[in-house]
Amino acid sequence: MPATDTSVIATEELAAAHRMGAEEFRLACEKLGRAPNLTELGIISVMWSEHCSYKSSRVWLKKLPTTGPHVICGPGENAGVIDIGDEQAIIFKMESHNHPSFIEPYQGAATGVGGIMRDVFTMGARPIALLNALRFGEPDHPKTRHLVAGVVAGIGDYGNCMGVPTVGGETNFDARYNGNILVNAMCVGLADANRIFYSAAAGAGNPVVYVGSKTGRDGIHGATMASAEFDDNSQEQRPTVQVGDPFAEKLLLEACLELMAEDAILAIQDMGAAGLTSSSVEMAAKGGSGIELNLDLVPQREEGMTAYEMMLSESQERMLMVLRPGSEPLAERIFRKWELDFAVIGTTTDTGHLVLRHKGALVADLPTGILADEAPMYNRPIAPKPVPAVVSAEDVPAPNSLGDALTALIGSPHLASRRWIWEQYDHMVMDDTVVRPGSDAAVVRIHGTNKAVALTTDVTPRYCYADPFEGGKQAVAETWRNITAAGGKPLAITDCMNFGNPERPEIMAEFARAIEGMGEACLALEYPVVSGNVSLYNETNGEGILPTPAIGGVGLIADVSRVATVALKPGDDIVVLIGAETGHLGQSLYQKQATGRVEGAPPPVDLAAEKKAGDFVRRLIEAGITGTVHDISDGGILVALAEMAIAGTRGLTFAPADGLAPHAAAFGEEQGRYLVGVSRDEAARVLDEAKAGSIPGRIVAEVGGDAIVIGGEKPLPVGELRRAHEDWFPAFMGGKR
Amino acid sequence: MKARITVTLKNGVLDPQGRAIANALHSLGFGGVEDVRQGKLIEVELKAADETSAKTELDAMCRQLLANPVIENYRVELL
Amino acid sequence: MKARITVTLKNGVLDPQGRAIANALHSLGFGGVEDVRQGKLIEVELKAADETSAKTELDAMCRQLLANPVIENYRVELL
Amino acid sequence: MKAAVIVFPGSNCDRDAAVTLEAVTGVKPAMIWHGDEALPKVDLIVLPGGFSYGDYLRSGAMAAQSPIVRAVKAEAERGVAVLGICNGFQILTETGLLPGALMRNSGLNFICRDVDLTVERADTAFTNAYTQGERVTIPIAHKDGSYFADDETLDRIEGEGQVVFRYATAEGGSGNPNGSRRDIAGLIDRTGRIMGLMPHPERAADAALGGIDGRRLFESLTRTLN
Ligand SMILES: Nc1ncnc2c1ncn2[C@@H]1O[C@H](COP(=O)(O)OP(=O)(O)O)[C@@H](O)[C@H]1O
Ligand SMILES: [Mg+2]
Repeated sequence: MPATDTSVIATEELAAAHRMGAEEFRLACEKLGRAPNLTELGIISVMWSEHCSYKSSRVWLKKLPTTGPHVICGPGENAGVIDIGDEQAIIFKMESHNHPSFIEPYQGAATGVGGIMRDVFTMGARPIALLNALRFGEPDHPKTRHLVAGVVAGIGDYGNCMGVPTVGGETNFDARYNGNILVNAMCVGLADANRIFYSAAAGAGNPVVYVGSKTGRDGIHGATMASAEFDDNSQEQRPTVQVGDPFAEKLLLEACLELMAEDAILAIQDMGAAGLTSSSVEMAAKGGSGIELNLDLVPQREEGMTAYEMMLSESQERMLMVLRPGSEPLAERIFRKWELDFAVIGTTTDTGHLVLRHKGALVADLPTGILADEAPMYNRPIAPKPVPAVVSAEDVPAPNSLGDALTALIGSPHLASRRWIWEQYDHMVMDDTVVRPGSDAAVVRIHGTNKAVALTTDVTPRYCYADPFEGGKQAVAETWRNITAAGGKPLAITDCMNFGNPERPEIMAEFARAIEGMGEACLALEYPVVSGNVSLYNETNGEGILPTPAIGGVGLIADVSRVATVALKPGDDIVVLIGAETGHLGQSLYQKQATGRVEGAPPPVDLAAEKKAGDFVRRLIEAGITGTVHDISDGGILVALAEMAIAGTRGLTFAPADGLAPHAAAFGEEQGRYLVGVSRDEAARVLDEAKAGSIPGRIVAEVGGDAIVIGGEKPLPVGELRRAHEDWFPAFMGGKR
Repeated sequence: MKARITVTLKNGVLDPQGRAIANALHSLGFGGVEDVRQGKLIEVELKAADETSAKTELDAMCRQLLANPVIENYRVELL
Repeated sequence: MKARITVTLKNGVLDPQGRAIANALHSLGFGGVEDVRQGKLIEVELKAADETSAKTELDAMCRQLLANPVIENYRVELL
Repeated sequence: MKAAVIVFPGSNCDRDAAVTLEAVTGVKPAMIWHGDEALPKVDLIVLPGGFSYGDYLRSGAMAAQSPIVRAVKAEAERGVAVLGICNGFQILTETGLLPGALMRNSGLNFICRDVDLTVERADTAFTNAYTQGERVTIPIAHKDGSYFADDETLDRIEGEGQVVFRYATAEGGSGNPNGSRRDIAGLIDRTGRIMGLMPHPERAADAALGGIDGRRLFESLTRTLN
């Protein structure tokens, strides 16, 4: 007779097969007062995994500022919640699905989108926008094209089917992601500020309800192998990839929102990673209660599933709820209407234990404290590497022609238009997308109102690698800047911390320093962190990814008619630069293009100057003085000007700064800067006001004609620049590059 | 030479399409339908020296492009 | 009873998926590939009194739902 | 004008259609759940965009077989106007209410973008607020929008003036985005009562979102059906 998963008592070897070290296994036995059985080991190992316990990152995450006058709920729940006035709240979060997307790009990315949407609608919000931050290996790596195609199709198909617009994101290529791509998805939802749903399941005797799709053997984590040794029937190696069903998720969304309008739900939690295990444990632990489940009642897609398999399955499109007793019939009616599974599978208790029964037997009995608050926490050693010295402009060769360099940059993989991606995403459904992808932040109107949210994701990993502290600051500041450039008041951020192996002190130092930099920026900009996610061990053969703390920012626009976009518009005669010019070429894309390397210190972020310049630009938009703003980021001023010209189909004449080497003036990546399009009359006034506020500013371009004119060089027709900018991506994906 | 490749989902892999088709067939009154799985059919017209080399080549195509071994099985038949 | 239904595009109907697969195979170096057509495979598990009634029923399923006669042909095999 | 919007599980442009209908006609449309038995008496039935029943198998195939679409067919036979947008167009071809079929885009990918259309017929219940030959800009968002019919059918529907919108491929037009035969973007049936189109006029009816060229389609209907 094959051994069952409860008759097997865990050993160190078995724990190792669950990626649990001997030390942790001993600790688990000690806390439990006995050795766990296999089911229990499975549960403990996933709850103590880095993914669920944040054991390496928690000590650092605590340092982030998470409060502010408009924060309704900070980190710790399924998503962060902020107040946008009029009793409305925005609920948002970003999450990684890196590893699954590398294995199966289409399904991995799709289920990443599905997962982040559940985090948001679990709390009572209707998702109103999606964003995605993507990092791929270098374009000519043999896997890259296939991964890009699969990831983009997966994100698109899932979001498109859900009817939630995907309005923005970012896309990088770098060899350091060859073996570990990053797929970070962000979801933004709208809720009634007085009807937010939380996951704490306080109180005993309340029904625990399972809704959504059936449970199969999907994605049973790394421990599949271990469990297979105890299963004589396992001829075929089980797939560890989850398959998404966006249609089921759409039904789940509508059904949940319908039930949320009633007074029936006491607590609710989506089943994400480690499905039933983490959802039930977290609900009980947060509520200070216990939970008892009868696994026979779990809707199952396959026959003969064991308790172990059910508890570890990562089948998608499922939720766990604790209902007010007596409301089961109402809830059941709603879920049946939407043709979803509905089952009362247990009750809350006052024991503080997670108790599982299956086929009449007690198969697990674990104190929830061990699994949640008492999970191991590490203060891992850090070994920061020295910050490289500042590279001076003279040490970066000047190009023969600024125009040629511009054309090459704007048509390079790093700066080429991402239209090929975002046209595969329905970015207009729900009829509130006021600013579409392709500008700085996307702007999505709050349905039925005159307000809007401005949304963006940003991080510059090469800066973070050179100096994680400045890089962390810069990532937060860049989202703040992009929101500001659209006319939004930045309110709060979510983060997705993608790093390598935290057991390596130099990686842990990257993490720690990035957090410190982020925290400093959050404080200075009054821009707290309300949710986030950590993805560690992004390494292959000892080579880690670039440190990538992706930041998702949300801002508020009070009057949707006062927004700005990057496109030069008919009334724009002048482009005014707001911000300082120092010609910082270290870590710039120009440096990479000219030398094949990025070196030196990244551009520093002066947070006080950042805030002053941003607040100034935002006021110009709010006052209706301009509707054309672009922040300056990758590629520097000349690239930003070209983007404005291309988007607006207008030419301009560039006036580089006096006293700087022309290539440094054109392509330096100093921070905290904006380009503002204004009429000739307004230009003088804007500059006077800037001066009065001691904010640096000057006229950097005259708008006119249909080419970009740079000194005595041959004018660059905007149409040609556009072609360079637009053609790279389709040509690359078509195999023509 | 003509070949027919069928690509099917591995056992246990969720097949939302198949399930949706089964539901639709039920509501059309085909009550006898117990399960539906959807797969792909790929017909390839191929120049090859002989059957063995054709098979080898088709197999390589499946592994490299036509099927994802993580979730799919494939079968090659020469017609 | 188990049946295999294959749904293929009619002759003369453009098959962009098939063409894309052919191109991808070429760029992977499978130069011998002359043409690719993609279709659907639908496997049905069915309770039926006998083969004839199964066939009739499967045929009805195809006509009503599984194939679109404007663009597709279908074939039913009992396994 | 009183309108009904059919809501299938998986519909996702139902609200957008309703908002636009209300904005243009001043009357809130009835939202009809696919499981509902009967349709209310209305002047216009809208089959909205989205992914009805998940759109598995073929886009619109399952919805075409649903009881509610049978009811819609019956209403159409009584002369009620039917507008199918995107997935609604796919459903109408799958039911046979409109000829042809909508296949995977020639580029295989989903495409969401503004496209230019030529108004081929400005004398229908759906388009009389446009002018014949006018070029308008309306977004598309679909993966299966490549219109197919055999030559004989194409010649017939062209001959009978059933092509209402075409993707503008001539000078300055944004071109045929999906490989549709004869650049067909929207069709009307022989009775002039049933229309389907891939572009989303309801997404081009609010100036804050960029364009209002779709609005006149609803204005035409209001004018005709009032
Ligand atoms: N993966 C993606 N999905 C959707 N939109 C994207 C994606 N990548 C880039 N974009 C869009 O392309 C535009 C340019 O992106 P990026 O260069 O990162 O902007 P910025 O420098 O202003 O942060 C933005 O509007 C952004 O939202
Ligand atoms: Mg920007």
